[in-house]
Amino acid sequence: MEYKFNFLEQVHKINLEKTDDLFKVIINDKQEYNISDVEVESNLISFKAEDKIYNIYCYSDKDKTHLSIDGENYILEKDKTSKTKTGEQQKGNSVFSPMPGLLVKVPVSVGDEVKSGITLAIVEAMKMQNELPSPRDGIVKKINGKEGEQVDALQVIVELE
Amino acid sequence: MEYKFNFLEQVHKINLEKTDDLFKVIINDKQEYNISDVEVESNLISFKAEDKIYNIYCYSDKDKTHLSIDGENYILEKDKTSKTKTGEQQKGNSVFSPMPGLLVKVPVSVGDEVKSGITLAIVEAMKMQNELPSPRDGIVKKINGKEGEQVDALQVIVELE
Amino acid sequence: MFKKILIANRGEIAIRVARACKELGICTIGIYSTIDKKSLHLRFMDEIEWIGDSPPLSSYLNIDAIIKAAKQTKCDAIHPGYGFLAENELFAKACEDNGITFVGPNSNTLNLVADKVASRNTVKKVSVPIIPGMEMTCTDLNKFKQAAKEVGYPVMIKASMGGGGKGMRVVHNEKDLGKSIAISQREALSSFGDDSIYLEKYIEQPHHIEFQVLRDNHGNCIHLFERECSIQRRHQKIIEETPSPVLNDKLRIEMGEASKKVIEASNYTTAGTVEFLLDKNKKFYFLEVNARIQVEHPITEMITGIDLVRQQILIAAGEKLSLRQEHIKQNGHAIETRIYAEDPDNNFVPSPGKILYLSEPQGPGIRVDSGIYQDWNVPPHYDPILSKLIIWAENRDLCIKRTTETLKNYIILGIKTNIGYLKRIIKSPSFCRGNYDTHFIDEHEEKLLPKQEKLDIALIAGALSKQVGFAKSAINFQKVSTIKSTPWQEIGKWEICGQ
Amino acid sequence: MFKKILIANRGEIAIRVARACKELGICTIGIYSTIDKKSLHLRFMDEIEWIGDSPPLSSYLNIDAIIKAAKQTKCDAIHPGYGFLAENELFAKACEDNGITFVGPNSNTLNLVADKVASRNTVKKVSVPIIPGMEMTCTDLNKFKQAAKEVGYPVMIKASMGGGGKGMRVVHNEKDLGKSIAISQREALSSFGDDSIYLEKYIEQPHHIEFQVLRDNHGNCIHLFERECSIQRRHQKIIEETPSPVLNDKLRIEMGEASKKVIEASNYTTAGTVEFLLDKNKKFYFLEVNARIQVEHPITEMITGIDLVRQQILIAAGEKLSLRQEHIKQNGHAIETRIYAEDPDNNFVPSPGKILYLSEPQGPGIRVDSGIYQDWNVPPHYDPILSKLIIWAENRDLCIKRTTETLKNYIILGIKTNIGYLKRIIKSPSFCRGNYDTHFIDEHEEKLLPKQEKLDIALIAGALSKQVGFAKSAINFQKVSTIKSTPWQEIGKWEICGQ
Repeated sequence: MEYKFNFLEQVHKINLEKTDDLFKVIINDKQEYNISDVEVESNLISFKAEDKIYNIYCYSDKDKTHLSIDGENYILEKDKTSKTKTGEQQKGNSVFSPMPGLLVKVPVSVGDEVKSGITLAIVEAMKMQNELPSPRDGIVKKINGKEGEQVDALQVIVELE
Repeated sequence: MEYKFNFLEQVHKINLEKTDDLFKVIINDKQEYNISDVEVESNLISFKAEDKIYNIYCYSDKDKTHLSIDGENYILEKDKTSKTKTGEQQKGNSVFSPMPGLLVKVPVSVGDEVKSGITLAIVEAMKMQNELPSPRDGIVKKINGKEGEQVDALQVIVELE
Repeated sequence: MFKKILIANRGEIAIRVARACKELGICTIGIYSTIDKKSLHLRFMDEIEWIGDSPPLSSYLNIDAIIKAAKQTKCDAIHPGYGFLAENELFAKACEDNGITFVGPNSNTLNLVADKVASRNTVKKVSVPIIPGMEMTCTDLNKFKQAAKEVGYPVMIKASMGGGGKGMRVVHNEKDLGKSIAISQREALSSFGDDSIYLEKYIEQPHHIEFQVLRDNHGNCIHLFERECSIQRRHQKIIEETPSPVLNDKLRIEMGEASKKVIEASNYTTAGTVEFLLDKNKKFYFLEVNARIQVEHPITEMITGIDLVRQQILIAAGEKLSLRQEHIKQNGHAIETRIYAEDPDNNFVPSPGKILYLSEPQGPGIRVDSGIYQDWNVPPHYDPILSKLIIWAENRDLCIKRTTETLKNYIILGIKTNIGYLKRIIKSPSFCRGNYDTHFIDEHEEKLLPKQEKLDIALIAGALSKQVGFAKSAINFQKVSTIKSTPWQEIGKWEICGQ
Repeated sequence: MFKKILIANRGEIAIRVARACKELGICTIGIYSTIDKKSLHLRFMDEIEWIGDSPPLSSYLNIDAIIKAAKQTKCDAIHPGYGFLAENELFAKACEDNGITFVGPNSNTLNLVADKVASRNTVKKVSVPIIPGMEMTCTDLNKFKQAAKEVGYPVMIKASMGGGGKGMRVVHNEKDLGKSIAISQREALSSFGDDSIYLEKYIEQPHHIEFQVLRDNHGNCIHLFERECSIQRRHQKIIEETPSPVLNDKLRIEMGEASKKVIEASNYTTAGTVEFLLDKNKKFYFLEVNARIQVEHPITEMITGIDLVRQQILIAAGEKLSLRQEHIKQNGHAIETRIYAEDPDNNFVPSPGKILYLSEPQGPGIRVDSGIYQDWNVPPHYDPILSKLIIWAENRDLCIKRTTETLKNYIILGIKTNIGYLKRIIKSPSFCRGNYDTHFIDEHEEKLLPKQEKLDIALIAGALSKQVGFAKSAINFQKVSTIKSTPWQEIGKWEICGQ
């Protein structure tokens, strides 16, 4: 059985092969592991990998698998091989809010010429203000949202021409 | 909407009537309550009854509703109006184990004449031994289970003629 | 220091010991029976070993299997916890024979303190008062009859290897003696793997007060004050507190010194408990030594700040006790309530089964030593203890209030538990006044029955949950669009559907 | 004593205060904004009142609405918690004008300690050293420029009503001054409902050390020793410990006495904190008085055994302080780690959202002051604090080990948290040696990045969970009949299906 996960923008391939009580796992066609003693109980998955026991808390939803290993969390995303639009936007033509929050200020107007790095919007969430910088030099094409309004996570606030 | 629950062998009838933000509740055609501010969040149900707030933890499965109110648990059972066979048995013709456990001893044999109150079986669970007394005078008709075997909750162990 | 310790137990105490090991940098080896494959304690172990089928005799009382597991995993020590093999000299001996350190006193000392008669003679020599009773364990009914006659009824039958009330029976007349002996023997065998029992004069209206002691291999010995354990049902402690509301400073010092004498005279090492009965005239009698870490050890930890399991392991490893008697102080007040899977409203029938919902309390002064989790199936094979709620507060009044409030917020649904019962005890006027002896439970039986005061509220909640459960299934079809900008709100917010 | 207290806050601190009230037999009135309708704190209240829409200015900063709620429910006192209106003199004044006791100092004292300049002059008079800075708050950029020149760059801009790092900015040169002032003002307004700011000389490489003080209306005053709060990110404390690893007994006594002088000179009552900076030459400067119960108050409670919120309420009710300075001892060591909904691996972006799975740690020495539950949606409108993990142990080494182990068992899935980040700090050699100042976070930025050492294990677990999730859905069709006698086992037991 082959699984693919996206972690920090990288795709990882996991091959699971079951033989008797063991799983043989190959990660990215390279790293091999022998996994035994697999147990699952509601939100805990435990197994032995190379003689070490792991107890891993786990929650899977549609798109993501959330894991906690020794206090460190990992979020594995379902691999969608085609690059998302958001990813594109981030790199080039717009500024979006990384989290839901309050749009505090948009210090530019449509038609303004802006330099790379200049603040295009300030979003506040959980009492912290975050300045969203322009990804490049350009001209402001469109502004979505008004000062004082709530914005969604990943909502595009300022688009560049 | 009418609901019926069985609690400690008694059937209770609850009438719920919704009017705007309120529920009017009548219990067993007598006691009336005005219920407001009903909120439900996964396993918590909260409401205001006669100006007092209740936060009640709740789990419902097929047959039972488990509730915890101020540290006291209530288990409401779905009302099955026809009396269960178990209930009958308990009163008259047999001895059953109240909980799952180990059948330690059956000090009687088929055909034995027994007096009311005499021990017909000893069941051990969680390190405690429980002596199950005969419900009446009678003659042992059948013994289900052997010493040293596990028994289920409500499993009839000794039947009387 | 040890590199690897096998923890020969399950449930909350196995976890408690694992914590102490981890803090000492020691690897933990857990063991489990078939039915315990998914038990919580295994999550705290670096390695785990299956040691047998579910019945205790096949697994947690199976000396060979446990020793084999310890050797296989190259453990240098075994911590037995409480119950099971904790005070079994054969087990300690098997450890010794296999070059594994038993975290507890050595097998000779275990033998001595287990032999209550020898133990009594030892104690007598150091002038600590004892309860009159039999001079040896036996199975001969006639000897029991004779001994009972000598000390006078009522008498108490006890398991030699006993503890926790298992195998104990009070007998009021000769007629009942035979039957009680038989029951005690069966319970003793099944609980401790040894059916030796003996008999003792039964002290009426006593307080059960015990002293925690630590003693190292170099002869250093301290006590860590008392625990009041008089709230018992069938000789099984269910609530413990410290300081005891009935001791005064003079008595406390006397009994503390007596405890140390007992421990020293037995050449006892690591952590132990000296149990006393205190009669209504505040005269105390040595009862027995509990040669293990006890269920109720946390209340001592709370008021002294000393980690007893850590000390136990340090001493077993041969270290010198760094604590001095004059530095041990009683700070504030602590109460432990034991959470059991049982039905107090139905003659305390055990209640194994699936935990459908669990919410354990937390906050200032609250410690939960727990062995359970939501969705776990509590097995019927073992002791019904689920967890222990230990509350600390500045004084006894506050501690009682905090315990009451906290029990209200300890939610276990799916199985029956004694939480409500514990709350009723804690709230009872006699307990609040600190005016109780070991007969408290019997004397208050009626008063401790559930009042079902909130039945109407329960019925309303039950009906609402059904009604709303219906509405809940419709939530997928209902879009909440008013607060567009906060998507998580859409997931979480929903209202009762109208009729 | 009060009969009813309105708790003008949310989250863990509202629950903390409610506990103290309940233990004093006081009824608790909770308030909530629209989005907080299902927040955990409401479960600890005897009555609840809606006070406005979700944004803080409409609700938790809405003085009129809160006073109205208090009057409607006939409260005799209001406890403000921390943040929001906790140090707002207008709020205290509104309480006074409406005959409601504000649990905190009176509005005059709040005015004095909020006015950092007046406060500094007061402190100067009693010979406690202060940091050079502006003599008044203002909005005039030129005055800021002038003051900055006088004390020399770098300078620190601070919110007058501030606390918790909100509105604070270090400025290294005149060019950045204007912008920083603007940001500070905005943050101050949104956090405290007041945009007054001022400027102070910035002390480099300092330790942030504060002393907890209690003072009653009768002039009795004690301190409860220090808290070391130098682990800060953007002037926001994230880990605190006590005792401080850098204080010696002499300095501790000096600073403790200085704290009391400051509090007495300000005629301050109830619970307060005197903040100091300690420079590398162990010279200390008065920084400010925090006129509230603080986020980090539990570590003081853990080592002194004093319930600070209880004391605060008792004092507000006019009672005399029953504690004496000579009875307050530092017992053991305590560390608090603040659990935030933020993504430390991505520039600490806030991470509101749904908590899909939650397992909070418990056991010896572990206290969790929490404001969350599984399935709850953490709203984006408020401070990202979710809970506080407070660990007590006999000494610092053990406390660090226990904190590390406990963070590993603090499981929050669904939103990003700083738990892994906190663990990395606690485990860092500088922290373990006790060798850190307020620049620790900046200096260790690289080292504190996640290593993703267990990525392979995560990928394996992810794949297995998918595989097994598939098997799980088949469980309903699969009867387990081998162990017929234990029905719950049938529900719980299931095995990985073969391929």
